[in-house]
Amino acid sequence: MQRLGADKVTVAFEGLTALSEVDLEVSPGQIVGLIGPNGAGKTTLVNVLTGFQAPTGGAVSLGGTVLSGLKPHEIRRQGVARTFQGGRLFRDLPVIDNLEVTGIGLGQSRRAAIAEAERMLDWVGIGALADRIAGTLPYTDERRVAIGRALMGKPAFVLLDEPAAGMSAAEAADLAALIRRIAGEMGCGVLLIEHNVGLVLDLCDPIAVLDSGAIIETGAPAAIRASEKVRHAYMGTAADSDLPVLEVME
Amino acid sequence: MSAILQILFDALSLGSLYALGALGIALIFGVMRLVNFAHGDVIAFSIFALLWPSVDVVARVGAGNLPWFLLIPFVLAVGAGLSVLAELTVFRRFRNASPATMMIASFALGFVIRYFLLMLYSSRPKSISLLPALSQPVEILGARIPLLQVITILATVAILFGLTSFLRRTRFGLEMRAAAENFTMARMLGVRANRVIMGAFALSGALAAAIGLILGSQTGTADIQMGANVMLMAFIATVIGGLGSLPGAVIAGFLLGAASVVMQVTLPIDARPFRDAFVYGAVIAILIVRPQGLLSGRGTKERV
Amino acid sequence: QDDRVVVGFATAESGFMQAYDKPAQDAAMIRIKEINEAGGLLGKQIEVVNADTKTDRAEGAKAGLTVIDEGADLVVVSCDYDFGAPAALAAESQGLVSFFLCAESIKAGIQGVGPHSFSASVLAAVQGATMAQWAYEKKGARNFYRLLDTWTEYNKGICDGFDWAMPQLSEAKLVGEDTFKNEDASIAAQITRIKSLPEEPDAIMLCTMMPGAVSAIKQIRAAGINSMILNGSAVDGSYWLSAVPDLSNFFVPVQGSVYGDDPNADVTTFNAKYKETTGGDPSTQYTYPGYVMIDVWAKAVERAGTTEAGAVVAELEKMNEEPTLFGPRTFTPELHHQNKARYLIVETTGGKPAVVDEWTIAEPIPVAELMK
Amino acid sequence: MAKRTSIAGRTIATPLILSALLLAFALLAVMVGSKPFNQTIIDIFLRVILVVGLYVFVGNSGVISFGHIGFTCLGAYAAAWLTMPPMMKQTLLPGLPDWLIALQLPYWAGAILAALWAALWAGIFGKVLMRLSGIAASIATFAMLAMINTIYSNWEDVTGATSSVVGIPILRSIWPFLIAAILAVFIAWGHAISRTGLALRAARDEPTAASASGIDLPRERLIAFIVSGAIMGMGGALFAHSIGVVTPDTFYLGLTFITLSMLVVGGMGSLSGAVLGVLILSSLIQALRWLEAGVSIGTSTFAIPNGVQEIALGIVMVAILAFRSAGIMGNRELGWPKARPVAPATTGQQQPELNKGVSK
Amino acid sequence: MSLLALSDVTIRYGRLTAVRNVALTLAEGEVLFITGPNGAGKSSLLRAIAGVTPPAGGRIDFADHDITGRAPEDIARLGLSMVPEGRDVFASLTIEENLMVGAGMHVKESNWRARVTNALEEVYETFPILRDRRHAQAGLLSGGQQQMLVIGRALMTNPRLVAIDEPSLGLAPNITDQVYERLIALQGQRKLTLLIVEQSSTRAMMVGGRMILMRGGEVLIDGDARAMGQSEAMQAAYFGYGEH
Ligand SMILES: Nc1ncnc2c1ncn2[C@@H]1O[C@H](COP(=O)(O)OP(=O)(O)OP(=O)(O)O)[C@@H](O)[C@H]1O
Ligand SMILES: Nc1ncnc2c1ncn2[C@@H]1O[C@H](COP(=O)(O)OP(=O)(O)OP(=O)(O)O)[C@@H](O)[C@H]1O
Ligand SMILES: CC(C)C[C@H](N)C(=O)O
Ligand SMILES: [Mg+2]
Ligand SMILES: [Mg+2]
Repeated sequence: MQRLGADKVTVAFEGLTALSEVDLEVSPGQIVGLIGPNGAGKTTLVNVLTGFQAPTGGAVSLGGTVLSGLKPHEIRRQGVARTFQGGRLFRDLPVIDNLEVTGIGLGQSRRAAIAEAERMLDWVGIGALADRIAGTLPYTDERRVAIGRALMGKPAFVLLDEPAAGMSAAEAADLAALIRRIAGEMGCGVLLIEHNVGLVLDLCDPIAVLDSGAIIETGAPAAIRASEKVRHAYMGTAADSDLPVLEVME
Repeated sequence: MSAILQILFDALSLGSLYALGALGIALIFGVMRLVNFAHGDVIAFSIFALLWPSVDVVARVGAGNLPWFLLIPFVLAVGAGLSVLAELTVFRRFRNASPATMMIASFALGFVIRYFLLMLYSSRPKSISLLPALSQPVEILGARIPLLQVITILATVAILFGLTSFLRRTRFGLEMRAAAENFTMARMLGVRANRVIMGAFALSGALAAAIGLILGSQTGTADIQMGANVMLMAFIATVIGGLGSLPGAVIAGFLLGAASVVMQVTLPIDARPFRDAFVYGAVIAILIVRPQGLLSGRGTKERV
Repeated sequence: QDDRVVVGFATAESGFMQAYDKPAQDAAMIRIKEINEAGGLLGKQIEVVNADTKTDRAEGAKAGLTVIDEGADLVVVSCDYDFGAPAALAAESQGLVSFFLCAESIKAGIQGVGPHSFSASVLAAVQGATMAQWAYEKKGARNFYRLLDTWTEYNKGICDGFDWAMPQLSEAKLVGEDTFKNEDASIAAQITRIKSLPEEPDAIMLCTMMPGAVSAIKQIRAAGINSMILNGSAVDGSYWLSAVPDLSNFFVPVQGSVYGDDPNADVTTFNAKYKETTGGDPSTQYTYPGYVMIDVWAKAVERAGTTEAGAVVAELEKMNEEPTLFGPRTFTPELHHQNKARYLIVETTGGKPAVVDEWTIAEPIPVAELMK
Repeated sequence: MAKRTSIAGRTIATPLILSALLLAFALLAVMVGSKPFNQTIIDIFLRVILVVGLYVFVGNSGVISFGHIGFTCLGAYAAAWLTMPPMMKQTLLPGLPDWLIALQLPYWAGAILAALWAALWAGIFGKVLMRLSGIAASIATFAMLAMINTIYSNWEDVTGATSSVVGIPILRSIWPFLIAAILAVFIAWGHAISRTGLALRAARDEPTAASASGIDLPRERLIAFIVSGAIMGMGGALFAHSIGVVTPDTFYLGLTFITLSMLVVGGMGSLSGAVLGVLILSSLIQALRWLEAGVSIGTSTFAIPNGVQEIALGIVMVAILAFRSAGIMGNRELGWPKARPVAPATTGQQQPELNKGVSK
Repeated sequence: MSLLALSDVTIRYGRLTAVRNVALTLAEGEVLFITGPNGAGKSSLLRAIAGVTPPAGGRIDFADHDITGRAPEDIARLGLSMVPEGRDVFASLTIEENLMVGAGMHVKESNWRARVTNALEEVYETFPILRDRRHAQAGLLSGGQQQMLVIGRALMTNPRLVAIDEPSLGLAPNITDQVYERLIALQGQRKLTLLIVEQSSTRAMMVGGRMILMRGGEVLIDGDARAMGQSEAMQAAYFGYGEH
């Protein structure tokens, strides 16, 4: 079975080591969580996995093939997709075209890409928005477009960088359901970065915790919730608050 | 030895012209992401302001007869004034426009200034005697260098340091850079951004006028086109120097000047007319190797 | 059509060429007025139509077509070959005679535009050759330096003439050469090359034109180089001399003098007339070819008895040393331009230009040489 | 959701309307029947070709190119080399290879080869330049233009240097120019709706996301560069045939800026904008000229100060951009009138008056 | 006397009305949460208050001045500090320079320098990571670090009212805690008035204070945050959203 893996990945910027010898693996159908304080290196890791950042040490591989050194578009064509922390939609284009572009990037004809884009929009639940200009969408819908765009061509892996940021609890719950379907129905391996701890604890297994560029803990949700280290480095009140982190989630 | 020194001075003095131009352009580019194609026309305008409007062949000197200690501030003020006027009447409306739109607007504005000058002065270049004392050669280490060259080089270096520390260390400089990055956000933090930008335009206009003075005294000509060439080289220097980096712009300006002089000196006579092709080839090569510029200004690399 | 005689000016009324076209056209208008006052051409008054080229080539073609549409028998085009050619070609394709106001490239004629095209001025090469020969013979210049501004064909023409003349001057030596561009803000590097010569050359052949010429001259003098500077006619005029205070040892060939000291008194009379009509003195010698042009064309029309192009061209081509106010003119079926001409030499001393001599190159420059 | 019609079917209205507009201009010229007016319309068609060529690259990629007029220069000289009488070439351009001197093609064959020649060089330059983006790319394209200009201005034997090359057959008929302009419009349309066109437009504002979508940006840009280079080359060839002379200076900064201005004023991201920009600005220029000439009739010619019309043109351009910073058309295209809801734009101004007859 | 008063404020983008006749007052020292689903008009309302998007109708008073249609910098100088949605750091400036921009406008005051040093110190204490990287370029920071920076920067202006659009966006839970602790502390010490937009009502219920719920450009509910958390109206308002 093909796995997406980071092997001793190190990234050093001038005067700062963003990642040091990080190992991480995602298998198809699995939802792996990645949490950690701000600046821990989560986004940097996603950048390394998708070719936007060259590691100063270590390697990234997909099954047997080494991905490091490939350009982002080449890695995407190998079946590793991602979303961005800031959305990064093609703001001037209609929603449908946002998805179609990825189809084209993967070598489909326009006709085929449109057909898939339509199906995909329905699948992520925003079929009705196909003709809206992406830049005018509300936040939540933007996130769905971004996810739909990443899912074009059925990638083997998709890396989601804070997809629930700015969402209300109800919206986050809908998103959680969608992510489950990505792993379940599509058989996609998901790497989920989120600060909505409830969402991560609910969805992911295993969960890796990154702090100052190093993995400090990996394990099942219960173990993470219980970990003193994680609580100290990251959780704050979220861990012991009485309030449900996801109000409306069962 | 003195020949090499002479070449060095040639390179430096041509480079200073480009560098001064690059500073003026970089300043406005930094503030508004505006490639100001009217800069060259501000250069020309500042010099024509020394002449009375007349379409006669012979220039009718007006303010050009002032003593140097009045003449220089006058020209600088004209440049600054015109530039501020351009900001108020035109560029202010383009704060949120795309760079392409602003560029074409500045081009259209330059067009208006140019034809306005043409209307007042006709298309024939006017001859003027500006600061004639500067045409005397001086001896430096055995090389005879026109005084003007020496002054140009010194002035450029002084302006560079003055301007950089002004932008680095003063509140005005900080506010200018902040407004450059995100106009609305700067205003929300209480920065009087319009004033700040106007200040940048005034500085840039004064720099243009300084170039006009140098060109005018060097060539003895007021020509509608006089700023165009310097402006192009300056624009290139701004980019290969690293957008947003004033020292980068100046270094690149000097480099371009040096490249041009050195090629002029070393190329065989048959290849000399092709000099600029080599210079531009070098520009492309630099851009390919360092697309972010020689001294990549801070903020030019965007993280994902 | 034959009830009118129409001269169409497809010239620049704005832009950079206007500085040359306007005076020459004014001079042409003076000749037209003279002819009309004397009863006209073939008994008809000459009518004039204008179209502005705006110093733009595409507009030039349009301007040419415009005056042709309005019935021009003679199409007068911009002074410069490059800017006049589109309108001249329009005339050529309609089989009409065209005259460049003052172009000095051989291509402004049969060799470029075609068999119906003429220029009223003298080839640039003649200017270069004249200056070389005169400086050698009259000033004893032996060491020459050649400084070419590669901007225009005209500039190259001057240096070509200089190159043609040099081998015939037995003791003359080319001690160095260089090029620059008219728009170069600084020619310091070129000047450094001159200064690094073991000794200052006797004369610098400066093949350039406005506006870069002023800058080059000023920089040469500012660097302390005092050699004779030889030029083409393009730098004639005193309007720019204030830029180089006290300029001396500076020589320009001209077809007629604007300084009031032309040996031919009629030229001074013309200057007065010009001032009367336009309100100003002629500023450069490029005023004069406009007058010559109408003069020779009108003569050819009278002799042919018609404005029909073929006949007029035939008459023009018969002209051999045809006297005009500004020196004799010769046209042949091979050349519609002057490859030999009498030039006045103007020397500027202490900022004051004055005619000091007159020179005609010994033999015409061969057409083959000009086409190299 | 309603079944989508094919993309071509949905968007074909744009080139058809634009062609009809161009045809109307041509018919107007025929009806007026004056030579200079005919020439004016020819000029407009030439600019349409050039601006549309520019649009193919600039509009779709968002990279401002100062270099495209270089391809026009290449095309114009290629046309000269291919269509001048061998006699003229022998004397004016003796440095050309003998086979080329001997060759004399009809203008249309010359134009096709000129387009290919320009495309070839676009490919060569593009291979290097398309790695750049943003303003660095713009400067590099300018450097390319300046190189071409310097070489063509000095390569005496092959280009005649700065001197005008004459002897190029002159076309005074309007139809070849009309056909070429329509051809350019259709090529640009075809490119815009192609996979490459869409990929480029997506990458215009979000290159990062585009590469995360599998788009090979340098490659897509290169394709656009070559296609637009070909159109510019064809435009150059016809330019040469329209006035019968070529000089390097014709194809330098002046033309670069006027074409860029027309594109931006029309609306940089829109093919309709490219065409309308030319038609509107050219008509304006012409109208100003007539106004000027009209005033000068009767009175003496030098009574009117030169340059008034240029000043007016500059002011109008600034004004148009001040009120419509994305240009007259913005990112929209002309289309059949239909009631398709246009979503509110997040940035830029509302353009309600254009919504009728305009579709995205 | 209220610090901020909105009456009948309407905001339009072209033909779209984003905020409709909203009236609202805020007393000095009060904490007000604005929640509501996507597209409710929360951000638009904040932008109107800050002077970035002038309202199409209505009137806004702040600190005894009518600020309707006034320039953002003038409003800021009256003591309103706004942290807009999305992270508007000055990417090419260093962290410290970013903070200093906010401090610039009180430069004429006598004890300015001391106050600025003090304010910097306070920001660094709240967000130590910013101190560590004070000379780093702000654009290179991680998403959450940038969020810390803009919040810190807003406090540098020594404001009377801080309006923050989604402060917790992208922040780790423990950092979100710190942000709120700091804000509440300031509110206690300096009578700082807080206007906070949060998508989720969780925080409001934890922190307490007043809360309004917007939907479709109108204020639906206005009341005590903790009480509202339980209310049915609240739930309904959110669920109503599902239909788009
Ligand atoms: N290009 C870069 N140059 C210098 N430092 C960088 C660069 N990219 C990231 N960093 C630094 O690396 C660290 C890790 O950043 P990263 O964006 O990966 O954090 P993160 O875990 O995603 O945080 P957040 O949750 O806040 O998004 C941060 O301290 C950041 O400032
Ligand atoms: N610049 C704009 N141009 C056009 N429409 C806009 C603009 N900004 C916001 N809108 C629209 O106005 C409405 C209100 O938007 P606003 O951003 O104020 O909502 P919000 O409550 O802050 O939502 P969110 O939770 O997504 O931040 C939305 O329908 C939005 O699409
Ligand atoms: C402008 C003049 C100097 C032009 C010159 N007579 C020529 O032939 O081009
Ligand atoms: Mg991150
Ligand atoms: Mg919002």
